[in-house]
Amino acid sequence: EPFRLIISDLETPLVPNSVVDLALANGYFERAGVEVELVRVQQTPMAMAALQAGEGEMANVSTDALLQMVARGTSDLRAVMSPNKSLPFLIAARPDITDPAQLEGRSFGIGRLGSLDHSLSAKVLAAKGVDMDRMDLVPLGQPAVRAQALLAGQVDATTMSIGTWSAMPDRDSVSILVGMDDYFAAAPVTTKVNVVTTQVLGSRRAEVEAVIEALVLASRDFQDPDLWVERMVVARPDVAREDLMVLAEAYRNSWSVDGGLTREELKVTTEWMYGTEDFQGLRPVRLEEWTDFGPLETVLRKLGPAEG
Amino acid sequence: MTHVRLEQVSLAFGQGTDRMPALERVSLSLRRNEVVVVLGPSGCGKTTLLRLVAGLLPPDEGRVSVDDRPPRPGADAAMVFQSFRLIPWKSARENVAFALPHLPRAEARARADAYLDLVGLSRFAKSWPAQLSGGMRQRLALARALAAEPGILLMDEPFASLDAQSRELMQIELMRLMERRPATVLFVTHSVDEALIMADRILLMSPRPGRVVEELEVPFPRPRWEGDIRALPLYAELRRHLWDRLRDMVLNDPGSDFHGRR
Amino acid sequence: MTHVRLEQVSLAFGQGTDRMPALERVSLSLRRNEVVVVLGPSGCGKTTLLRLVAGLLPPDEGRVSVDDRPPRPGADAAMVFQSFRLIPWKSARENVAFALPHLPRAEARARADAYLDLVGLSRFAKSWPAQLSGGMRQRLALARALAAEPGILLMDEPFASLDAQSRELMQIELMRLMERRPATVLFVTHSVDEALIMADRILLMSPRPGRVVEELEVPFPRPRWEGDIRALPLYAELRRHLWDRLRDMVLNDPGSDFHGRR
Amino acid sequence: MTGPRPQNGPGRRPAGAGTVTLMRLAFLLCLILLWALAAATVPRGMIPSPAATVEAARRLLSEGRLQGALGQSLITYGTGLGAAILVGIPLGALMGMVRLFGRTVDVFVFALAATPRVAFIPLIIVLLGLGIEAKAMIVFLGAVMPIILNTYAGVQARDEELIEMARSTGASATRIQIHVVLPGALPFLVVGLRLGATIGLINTVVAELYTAVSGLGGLLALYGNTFRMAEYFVIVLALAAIGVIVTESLRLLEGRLSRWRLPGRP
Amino acid sequence: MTGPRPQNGPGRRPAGAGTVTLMRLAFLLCLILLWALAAATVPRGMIPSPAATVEAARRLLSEGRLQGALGQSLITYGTGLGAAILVGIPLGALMGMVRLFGRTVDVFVFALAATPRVAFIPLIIVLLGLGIEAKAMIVFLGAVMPIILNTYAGVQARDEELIEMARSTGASATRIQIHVVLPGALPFLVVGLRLGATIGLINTVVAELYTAVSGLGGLLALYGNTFRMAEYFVIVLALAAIGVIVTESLRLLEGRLSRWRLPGRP
Ligand SMILES: Nc1ncnc2c1ncn2[C@@H]1O[C@H](COP(=O)(O)OP(=O)(O)OP(=O)(O)O)[C@@H](O)[C@H]1O
Ligand SMILES: Nc1ncnc2c1ncn2[C@@H]1O[C@H](COP(=O)(O)OP(=O)(O)OP(=O)(O)O)[C@@H](O)[C@H]1O
Ligand SMILES: [Mg+2]
Ligand SMILES: [Mg+2]
Repeated sequence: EPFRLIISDLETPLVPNSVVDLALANGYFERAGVEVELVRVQQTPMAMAALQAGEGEMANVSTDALLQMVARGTSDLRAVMSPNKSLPFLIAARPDITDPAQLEGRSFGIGRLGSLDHSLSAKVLAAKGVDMDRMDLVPLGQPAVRAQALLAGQVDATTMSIGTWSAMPDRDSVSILVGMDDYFAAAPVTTKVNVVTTQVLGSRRAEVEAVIEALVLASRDFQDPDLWVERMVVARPDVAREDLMVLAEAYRNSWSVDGGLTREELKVTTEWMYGTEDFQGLRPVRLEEWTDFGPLETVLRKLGPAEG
Repeated sequence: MTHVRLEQVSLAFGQGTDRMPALERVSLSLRRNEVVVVLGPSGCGKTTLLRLVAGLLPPDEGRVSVDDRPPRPGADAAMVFQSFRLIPWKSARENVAFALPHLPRAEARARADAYLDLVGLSRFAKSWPAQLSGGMRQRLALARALAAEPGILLMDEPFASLDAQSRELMQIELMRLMERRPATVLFVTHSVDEALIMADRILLMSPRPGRVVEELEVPFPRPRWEGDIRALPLYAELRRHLWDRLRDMVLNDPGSDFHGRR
Repeated sequence: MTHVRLEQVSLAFGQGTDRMPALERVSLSLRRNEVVVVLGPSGCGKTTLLRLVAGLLPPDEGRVSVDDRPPRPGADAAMVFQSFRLIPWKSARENVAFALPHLPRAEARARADAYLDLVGLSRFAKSWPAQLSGGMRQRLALARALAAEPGILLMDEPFASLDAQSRELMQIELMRLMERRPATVLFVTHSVDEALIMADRILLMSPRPGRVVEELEVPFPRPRWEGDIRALPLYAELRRHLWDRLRDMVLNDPGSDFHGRR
Repeated sequence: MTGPRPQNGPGRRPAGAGTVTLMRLAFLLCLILLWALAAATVPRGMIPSPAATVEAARRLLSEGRLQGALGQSLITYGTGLGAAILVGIPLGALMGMVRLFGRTVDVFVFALAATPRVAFIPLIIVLLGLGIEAKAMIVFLGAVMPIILNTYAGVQARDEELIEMARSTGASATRIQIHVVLPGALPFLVVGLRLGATIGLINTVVAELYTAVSGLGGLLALYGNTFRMAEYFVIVLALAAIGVIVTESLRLLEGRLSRWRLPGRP
Repeated sequence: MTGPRPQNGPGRRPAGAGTVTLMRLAFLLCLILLWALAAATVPRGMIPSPAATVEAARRLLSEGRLQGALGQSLITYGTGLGAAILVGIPLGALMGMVRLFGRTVDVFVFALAATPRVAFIPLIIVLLGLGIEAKAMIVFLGAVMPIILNTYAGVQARDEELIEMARSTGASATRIQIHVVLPGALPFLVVGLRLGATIGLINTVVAELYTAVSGLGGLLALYGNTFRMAEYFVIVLALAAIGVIVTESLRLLEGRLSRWRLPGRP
């Protein structure tokens, strides 16, 4: 029976997470000796529920959700890798706002108070010397709704993922206040991880390792911007080649060529997340409670470190 | 002096092959304040005739007029329906008052109470129709039509569900009322006796399709509730005549439901 | 030989202060295949009495029994309702057949057609109730009750909406049917003449609360449709007597709706 | 199915209100037991125990969070539902009375009813922004459909004989509507309002999730995303309670207006 | 409001089917004009023009994407709606006939009806997974409510006099249900089914968004998130079209079963 991988992308995304779709489309899993089937759901909570219901063996979920669950008593989930640890976020604003300082007193769209995008934006803006508390924060939920509200002129600025941004129509009428690089510099956290249950880790460990291997190999290959663009043109015929090329350049250092999971980064991530509002009052968790480096280490031993 | 006039009125129900004539070339005219009784076998079109005069139904052919204009529902006539048609969610008093849209509230209420009293339902003014017996419902429907004090009263077997004594009482009350406040009355009944007591003129209708086959003046003096007109020889004669005509129609008319029965 | 028995039956409608007795300590018994007619003023509880015998309503006090057991709706009796109660979405034929749940389909249909013919509605077997006139609807309700061929027939003014001639025809058809296939009949009417023609025995009921105030044997020979019993001196005498009793009740009983009217 | 029992009976009361309350409590108890059982068996705290939920409710109440969110939601809900009632009943009645109009627009109403409300959200944001207007609009769109369609059906099922009688008394079209048609359509209206009230409540949550996040919908998102299932259940139960309160008050209204259907019906 | 007109009339036909079609087309044209206008004025392509939408529809059809998604969605929809009908009508009828049962459970039905379906989704996923069972369950939960509540109301509004008549003929409880109560409740049943069908369709989309993404709901999310508004509108219109087809076929059914309400009603 196939190894089911639950992801929350509805089609090949425009971010490094595209390795999952590309790996499948280009035979990486087959070559690693595992039959993979993708199960698409909309958001992390559904992915979590699906994993627990045994509707899949591995799920790509946001790290804060995983930490929340572990802190609240879930003990059988383990992160084994991260195909897309970077932060493809940016802050976009209406065209007449060109400097973050202008944002004070304006309205700013966020997912919800205390959500990850809120905390990250606060941190990024703080690094630019802008205090988010002096803005009129509008919780807007879904990323697409935030973009729509911006386009409709209902908010002055908002955070959005690079994927959302690159899909937006009429992008010229929106100015980018804070780019992706600034984001990662301000908050070097691993936002998404692939998790499996301890049970799967016990019974289907070989397949878990094969999946990791395929994804690592794919990431190493797609580091090459030309290759990525070439394959993405096939997967996403609706996106212009020029746009893909711009994105490819931007992602040059974001690929999980070594599995995307390091103790230091995870430690930073945990500490940072425990500083945000959502985590107030929660029991601190140890790394071993929610990660297992074993499979990744096995794979890396076999493959060797990435070149360059 | 003609108040209501029907000229060559025809009407059929149903569509296509189901189409069945109910009335055929019916002509009649009612003088103002005349009481005309319609007699005829079951299903011959009496109710349909009343609906035409009330303006509730337009004729297929011919012309119906009240004071030389087409009848306007509610403005000219009030009707006692054969099946009562009470509003289930209104009390007896409210049912009567409903027929008095032009009166102020208090006046409508007073008028309703007066007519409820006339039909013997004072004690049931607050009852809902579902709490009344068949005869009581019919009297309520009667009160509703009378309370409107219309120029034309259309009555479709208004006493059919009453016991003989209440029926006689109601006949007398109606005749008394018509003395005080005359109206043109078109009255459907199944009782030959009732026809003779109430009518200035009797119309005999034939079964399907309904036609007026005979008109009969009833020359008894009024008021009729004093002295017994039944004792008059003319009464017995007219009664016999009507009875025989009706019997003949029911048994021998090919349109009758009982054609050929013996 | 008693078929139906009511012992000291009382029943009131409504709750609390609205509670009003409809029947008070009514006792009566019907012999098998006897025709008993109930006469009484409007609202005196005749319909209620029939519902009790049908088993549709349990008494507050006292006992109702058919063959010494409580009545089971449908099993013992069939009823002609005063307000017809036809099923609007069934054709005339289907309405009759609905009352024959125990018969196979084809047989029910044949039986329905036979009784539709009896009441003169063969031509309207496929019509819906809304397409029938008042009298035709009543005949349909009659056919439905007769088609069940029950041991007890409960008839609530079954001919009230028929013209005099059709009424007479139906009376005769009913009497003929009872000769061929006898049944115990409890028959409510408002016509003293009808009571005398149909009844073996007449019960007189008083107004609110309903009580049986007089019982009267009607000794005319049967079959009554041959020869005119109305010509008999006894007929005139009984008629006079019943008429006077009823008149007295309607005008002078404090429970009557027309108490004190003159 | 037990057969219908004798009715319109002599002073016989229907199953008393006391029995009903008792049965409801028994049923509620069963549900709670089932819930406790589910909480114990379903893995990994996806279902909080009743005790944890009560505890969470106490906490939320003492923090004042529930009250605040409830207030926000109720304003959105009340505005949207109120507008739906004011528009839905007259529109449905008009569609029922004027046959050509009804037959012309009804397919479009069906089409609109079948279109997911989320599909309109971009449009609503453009036209109405993110505030109470936009939220009330989403509630309105959900609640108005059953109200229109039930009123429409109720008016179409009117008793033509009664209407003919009313016309014969000279009653105006409006008088006939008010005294004959709408009272006759009352059972339809009440179901329409019930469904409108429940769907409106659901749409309140949707609106709060998809335009500016706020109220009970906002809390639902918060607790759902952070896996605080006890708190999550408190919000769900609060929503269910609002639904019960609104629909039960409709029952009172219906009871008052239906006294003419004599007591004693089973 | 125009007043009610003479009816049950002599061979008089109601506003012909032709007129209705014509009026509908005129109305549709107005809507399309309005749409074109909106597309031209609303900023930044949030509303695609009718032409762009038609073009997108052609593209989706030729790619076969629409057909595939439609097939998936229809299976989910049909299963859920079918189950809702099979459960809703008998349950509603039972609640209406057995008073104590109805009064005991109805508040719980109201409560369930008022609870956002999304609240149950985690639970449904745990119990039923992400496949067709889970999706059909979500459709079922939405569609069954109006069916239950309308059937319940229809059975409660039954004509007690007719039922007494039926009892007097010795008809069994089942026979009374089938021949008297349910046909009398038909107008209620039809609205219930209409609303159930439309809500079921909406829930099909919800189900496809919140479990394993698939079908029309999946396309809706995809095009919505990536702002491909022309494609998005194609999906919305496809959903509206399904709604119209289902509700119109209910009209045919209703027409057949209501012939006894003589023609000529306005
Ligand atoms: N709405 C209708 N559709 C079809 N046929 C109808 C309709 N109304 C009446 N009819 C038919 O028209 C004829 C006349 O009906 P109408 O009610 O006028 O009779 P009637 O003289 O009042 O009879 P009755 O004394 O029995 O009340 C009947 O044969 C009846 O079947
Ligand atoms: N469901 C009810 N609720 C309250 N009161 C009722 C109900 N049914 C009948 N009554 C009352 O009981 C009394 C007897 O009614 P019933 O119908 O038996 O009279 P009836 O003798 O058949 O009269 P009629 O000859 O007018 O049909 C009446 O006063 C009536 O008001
Ligand atoms: Mg008639
Ligand atoms: Mg009676």
